[in-house]
Formats: sequence, structure tokens, C-alpha cells
Amino acid sequence: MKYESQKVAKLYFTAAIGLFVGQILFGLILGAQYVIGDFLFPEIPFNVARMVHTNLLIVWLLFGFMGAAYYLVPEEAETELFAPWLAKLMFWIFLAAGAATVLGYLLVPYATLAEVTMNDLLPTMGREFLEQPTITKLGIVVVALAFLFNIGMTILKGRKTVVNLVLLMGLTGLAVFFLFSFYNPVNVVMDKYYWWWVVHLWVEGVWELILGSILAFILIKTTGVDREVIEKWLYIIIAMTLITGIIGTGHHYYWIGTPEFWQWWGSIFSAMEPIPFFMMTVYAFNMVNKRRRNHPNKAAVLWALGTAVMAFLGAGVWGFLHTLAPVNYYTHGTQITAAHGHMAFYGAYVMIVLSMISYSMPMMRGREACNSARAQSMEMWSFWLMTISIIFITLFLTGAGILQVYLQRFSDNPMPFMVVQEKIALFYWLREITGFVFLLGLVLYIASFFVGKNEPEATVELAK
Amino acid sequence: MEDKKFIRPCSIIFGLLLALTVTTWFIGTMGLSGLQVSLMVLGFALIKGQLIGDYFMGLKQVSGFWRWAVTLWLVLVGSLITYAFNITA
Amino acid sequence: MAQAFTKAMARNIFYGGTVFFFLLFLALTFQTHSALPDRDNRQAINDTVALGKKVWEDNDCIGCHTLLGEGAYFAPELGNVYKRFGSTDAIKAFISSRPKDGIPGRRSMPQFNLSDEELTAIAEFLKYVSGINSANWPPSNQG
Amino acid sequence: MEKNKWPPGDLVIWFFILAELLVFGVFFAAYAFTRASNVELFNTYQLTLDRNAALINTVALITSSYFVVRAVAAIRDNNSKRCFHWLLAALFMGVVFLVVKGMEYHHHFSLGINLNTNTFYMFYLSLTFFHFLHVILGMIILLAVALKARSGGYSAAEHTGVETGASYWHMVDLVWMILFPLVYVMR
Repeated sequence: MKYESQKVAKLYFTAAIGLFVGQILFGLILGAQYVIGDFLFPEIPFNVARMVHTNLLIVWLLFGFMGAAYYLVPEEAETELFAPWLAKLMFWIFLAAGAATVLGYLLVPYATLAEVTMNDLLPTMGREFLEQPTITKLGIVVVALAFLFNIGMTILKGRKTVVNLVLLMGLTGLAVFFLFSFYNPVNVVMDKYYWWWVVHLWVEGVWELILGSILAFILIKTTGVDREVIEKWLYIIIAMTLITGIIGTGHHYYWIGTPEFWQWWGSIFSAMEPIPFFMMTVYAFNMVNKRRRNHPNKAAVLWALGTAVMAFLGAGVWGFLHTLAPVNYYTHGTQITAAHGHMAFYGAYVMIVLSMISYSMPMMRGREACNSARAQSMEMWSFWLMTISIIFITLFLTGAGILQVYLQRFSDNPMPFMVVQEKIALFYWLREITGFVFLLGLVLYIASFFVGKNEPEATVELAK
Repeated sequence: MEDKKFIRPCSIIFGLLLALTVTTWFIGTMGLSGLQVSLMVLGFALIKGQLIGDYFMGLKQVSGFWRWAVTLWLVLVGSLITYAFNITA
Repeated sequence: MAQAFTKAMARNIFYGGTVFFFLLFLALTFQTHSALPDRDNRQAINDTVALGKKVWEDNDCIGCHTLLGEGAYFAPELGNVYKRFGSTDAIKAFISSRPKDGIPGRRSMPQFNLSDEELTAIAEFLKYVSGINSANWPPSNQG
Repeated sequence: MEKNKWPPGDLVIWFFILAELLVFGVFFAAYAFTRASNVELFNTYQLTLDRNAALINTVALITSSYFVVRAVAAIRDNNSKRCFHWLLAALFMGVVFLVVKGMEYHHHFSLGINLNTNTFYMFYLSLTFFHFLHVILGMIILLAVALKARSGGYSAAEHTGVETGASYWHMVDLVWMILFPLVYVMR
């Protein structure tokens, strides 16, 4: 860490981890409700718990991205952050808005929340992932603008590196496409069409720019490979991402009333979406193999390599499984989608944020380069526990999905939804149990921040 | 001179490409149809593709993977199309 | 050649490719808009349907159900529920008869205490959605 | 003659060319296999296409590609001016392609044909329009190269840019070599 103002990232990362815990706890509640239907009913109905689960995920990832940006941008630009006070102010505003929104979900019925936040003036609520009250959405826009201003000004006054530019483009895209969440016509097809401009163009578009630039930063720092080489590959990977991903949006336009040419355009382009993820895996391993030095923060390197692999598996392979229109005809809106969603979000976005935290947190907490060997070892245990858990969760949901597709849609006598759900309950039980293992991994992860504090830093020799 | 070595074959290839194109067009305007005709036309197209790759793109002077990149593509696309036309005939 | 490939060229392809494919995406979006009037059942949209969509959103129905396959996978697909139930009355009866404390041990839909007007509206909204041309999806009536 | 390790131009463009060929290849296969289950429909509507226009366009693209070859030869001879002129000629043939194709589109659109008319037109329009956009992109690249050539930006020693643009343009030509018989002639 070279600049004092980078430390503002610590706030963001701390909040991110806290909200991550909340997300997982609500995930466990949801998993339980899948098998014990009346669990916590009617106090916390499924839809409320799900809103909390998904919204916390989005918010903590945004905290993570912002924290990563506040840490990375000054270092790359070789200058102090333009306005650290603004970063701190926006942190508290964002945290307060997020907390108030989640409390709103939990404490009053959703319809009441819609009423008191005057949703009727500009109705934007009640759509998947965009459940936040309109006023919260406006708050997000304000926070995002202030954040972009702060980051943009820092880059403007300092050195302009590719990592910074790509990150800035990704974050700007994130803010721009979020604006489509304010468009909500009565026409359901139009509503859905532009809803995907937020959701798809985020996770399969601009977020991948953010992911790519953070990964590039960590690789530059930990491997010592020439910046030119890493930046070149970064450009190629994000070029492939957007070339395939923009038209790839079409894989959401098969069955929602949009014209049928999308079945072709969507299938062809989205089938190529795994290519950039595959390139990212090859590139990450290549760079680590070509490393000029051994970085003592072994845990951070593990997270970074893990991101590359799991993003390819979750987003690439599991996405490809059901992206072709003839397959998607049967799998659309089943547990297959849920399986893909879990591994893709964990592999691509959760892991990149945790990589960045792993790399930067020791330095912000006063270490020279990394944590003690004991803390790192515990962190790596948590890596394996969480990663293997998510793989099994994905496999169980995939199993559930295949059976669901067969019983409910493919067989000669399709069965009703609820009957099928009971027949596949075994998979849901296994998923829930695995969820607890994931929680254990998360507990270890947090514990790793508190062990070995008084022990010396790991050295390269020890870390080998 | 290097220049001539490069241009002369390309000029001949240019003539060949034109001839094959006109033949294809002629078959089209005659309204000929059927599997044999289709495959012949496809064959012309694959030859044209190979010539463009070898001479215009200059892959003939390259060794290794890239030497055969275009050829590989032509073979793949050619066989898929051939297969698709075969199952209907 | 000094270098097999350059950063400048990689950058150009990133910018060029992105602009190119985004423009193509806009062109396809334009095509989509011109095709929608024949597919999206917009002639069925009226004030009741609009109110129905508001009821749908204000109660976060998508948090449990899917609509045309999008949403949560906890409860049945509703894009075709009008066809599955056969009438708006059946939909209204189902929603209004949900027990307040749920059904012991089973997944239950909350009792939303909707007014008669809201009940009619949500049923009409679901009827409108069932008229959208979804390219023959879902594969079976069960959703 | 000793062989090169890398194809002409910047290697990045070749990755891009490979990706593009992949997309077009999949599109071609999709056309062929969809046709297999709709032979009659495809054969009927194929007759509504203008093969003469397609001939002109094929010739235009081949000629244009050949001109680009001459441009590359010129710059290898260290003749920037001649390189610029050949590129202009190539661009002119590109314009011919766009005009002729534009007239075809005008004809179809005035009949109210669009992507949603039927499966054949969906493919015909998707494939040709996707290619049409590539022609435009290729021309933009060629124009940039031509302008740089005119200002003396290339030499016999360093002309990677010319070769890069040329390679991309040949790819646009190559794809059309398959597209033309597949969509206009084979039945």
C-alpha cells in the first residue's frame, strides 16, 4: 500500500463481509423453506427471505467493487484519492440506505413498503432483483455518481493505466445500465426486455470488465509479470466478453414474447460466452507460471486462480449447458437456472471480491505484504470449504433440475409443480446440508482475520 | 524481386476466383438443383476459400497451426453443410 | 516481426468490437420493437390489467413464482395459469382462499387480503399474460 | 522458401478472425440444418433472391480483395502512394457491394419482408446483414489504413497495420465465398 487514502477500502470490505454473512444466513432460511414449507411462515415468507438474500448479495458485491476501486485506483494512478471524505460519506449513506431497505423488507409487508415509499409515483418495485423501493434506487444512483466522480477525478489527475481505464468503463457501464431499472411499462414483454438490460448487461457484460481489471491488478502485483503482457490479454479477454455477451443477451429472449429470431441469435452468440472465461483461466495460470517472484500472500494467489477456474465452470460451462434454445425450452425457469446462478455468482463475483480483500486487507491492517502463515492457512481452508460446498450445491441443484424437467415437462404425463417439488426434496435436503458446510467455511474465513495476529508475516520460503 | 513473386500468383488466383464465381452464378441462373449440383457448387466455394486463405491471406508462407486455420474452418463448415444437404436428399 | 501482437491492436479490437456489436444489438432491438405488436397481446392492456400489474408488483409475486419462466422457483409458473385454471374466477378463488397461517408443514401462499377490485385486476393481468405469444413455451401445461 | 511462424499482420486480428469465422460457421451450419427440415420453404423463397446482384457483389468483393493484395505488395515495395491508391480502389469496390446489397434490401423491405416474415428470410437477412455490417467495419478499417498510408505512416520495414487490415478484409471476402452459394444457389 502506497497511499494513505487507499485505506478507505477497509470500511467497504468490512461492510461487504458483514453483509455476506447476512446473505448466507438468509440463504439457509430459503433452503430450509424448500424442504420445510412452513418454516418461519408467515413471519418471513419465502419471497421476503429471497429478496433479502439476493439484494444483500448485490449490495455486498457493490461494496466489494467500490472497495476494490478505492484501493486499486490510487495505487495504479500513483496519486492520493481525489476526495477520501466523499468516499467515507458515501459509504455511510449507502450502508444506511441498504440497512433501511433490508429492515423495510423484514419489518413490514412488501405492499406496505411500496405504499410508504410512494412507489405509485414511479413504480419500479416488485421485479426480480430490482425489489428496492424507488427511493433506494435513486439513492443508489446518487452514490454511484459520487463514486464515479471520485474515482474518475483520481484517474484524471494521475497515471492512466489500462487496469484503471477498464475498471472505470466497467463501473460507468454499471451505473448507466442501472438506469433501465426505472423503466417499467405495463406491457410485460417490454418490461422484461429492458429488465435484462440491467441484469444481463451487468453480470454478463460490464461486471466482467470490473472482474477482469481487478484480476489483472492482482496478477500484476503478485506475479511480477510485465504489465504490458497482462494488459494486452486483459483487452483481448474483455473484447471477447462484450463481442459475445452483448448479442448473447438474446438467450433471455426466447420465451418472453419477443420474436423468434432471437432463438438463433441468442443461441449462437451466447454459446460463445464461455470463450472469454476459458481465456481468463488459461491466462491466469499462464501468468502465475511465468511469475518473476513468489509472493508471500499465497492465499490471495489461490483466490485469484480460484476465480479464474470457478468463473469458467459456473458462468461458462454451467451457462452453456442450458443456453441453446432447444435445451432452454425445457430447462427455462427450473432449478437448472438456480444451479447456474449460484456457481456463476460465487465463481465470478464473490471470489474476485474475496481475492481483492485477501490481497489488500493485510496491508491495510498494518502488515508489510501478507498475514501470518497460520492466518493464511486458515483462510485457505475456508477457500476450499466454500468452493467445494458451492460445487456440491450446484451439482445437487442440477440433479434436482434434471429430475424436475423430466417429471414436469418432458415425460408423457407431466406432473404438477408441487408434486414434482416433493419428489425432488432429497436434493433440496442435500443442498441445505451443504449450505451449512458453506457457512462453516465462511466462519473460518472471518476467523482467519483474528488468528495469528501477533505472529510474524509469512515469508516466501514459508509460503512455498 | 519479392514483389513480383507475391503479385503474379495472386493475379492468377484472382482470375480463377472470377471464373469459379461465374460458373456458380451460371448454375444458379439455370435453376439447376439436386444434391450433386449443390455439392459441386459447395466444392467450388471451398476451393475459392482455400485459395483466398493460401494466397490472399498469405497463409501458404506460414507454418504451424495458422497454416491450416482457414483450411480447418472450410473443412468443418463444408462437412456440416454437406451432411445437412445429404439428410434431405 | 518484433512482437506477435500489440496492446494497441488489442485495444482497437476491444473498442471497435464493442461498438460494432452494440450497434448490431440496437438494430435487433429495433426489429424486436417492430415485431412486438403482433406478439405481446398489447390490445388486451387496459386500466384493469395495469392495476393488476401493480398488485403483482406490490406483493412481490415474482419472489416465489415465475412469470414466463422468470422469477423464483419456489411456486408454480403463472404465465399460463389462466389456461391451467380455465377462468379468472378460479384464480380469484384460489388467491382469496389462502389460510392466514399457512398449511402446516407445506409451502403456503400468504393471505394478501386483496380487495375485490384488486382480485379481479390480478386475474385479468394473468389472463393478459397468458395471451402473449411465448413461442409455444412452456412445454407442458404444468408450467 | 523459409516459412513464417505467424500469419501476416498483428496476431490479435487473427484471433478475432478465428472468432468471427466461428460465428459465421455456426450460422452457416444452422442455416443448412434448418433448411433440412424446411426444404420446400427454403427452395421457394430462395427463388425470390436476385442472383445477378449476388454475382456483382461476389465479383466486387473478390476484386476488392485483389486490390488489397496489390496494396500490400506496394507497401512492401516501399511505395506509400501506390498503396494508398490500391486501397482507395478496394474501398470503391466495397462501396459497390454496399450499394448493390442496399438495393436488394430496399427491394425486400418495400415488400414488407423482415426478420419475422419466415424462417428463410430470418436466415437470409440475419446472415447477409451480419456480413453487411462486417463489410462496413472492414471498410472503416481499410479507410483508416489508407489515410495512414497516405500520410506516409507505413514503410517496407514496418507495415503491420496494412497487413492487419488486409487480413481482416480477406476474411470478409472469404465468408462471402461460402455465403453466396449457400444462400443464393444451393438448392
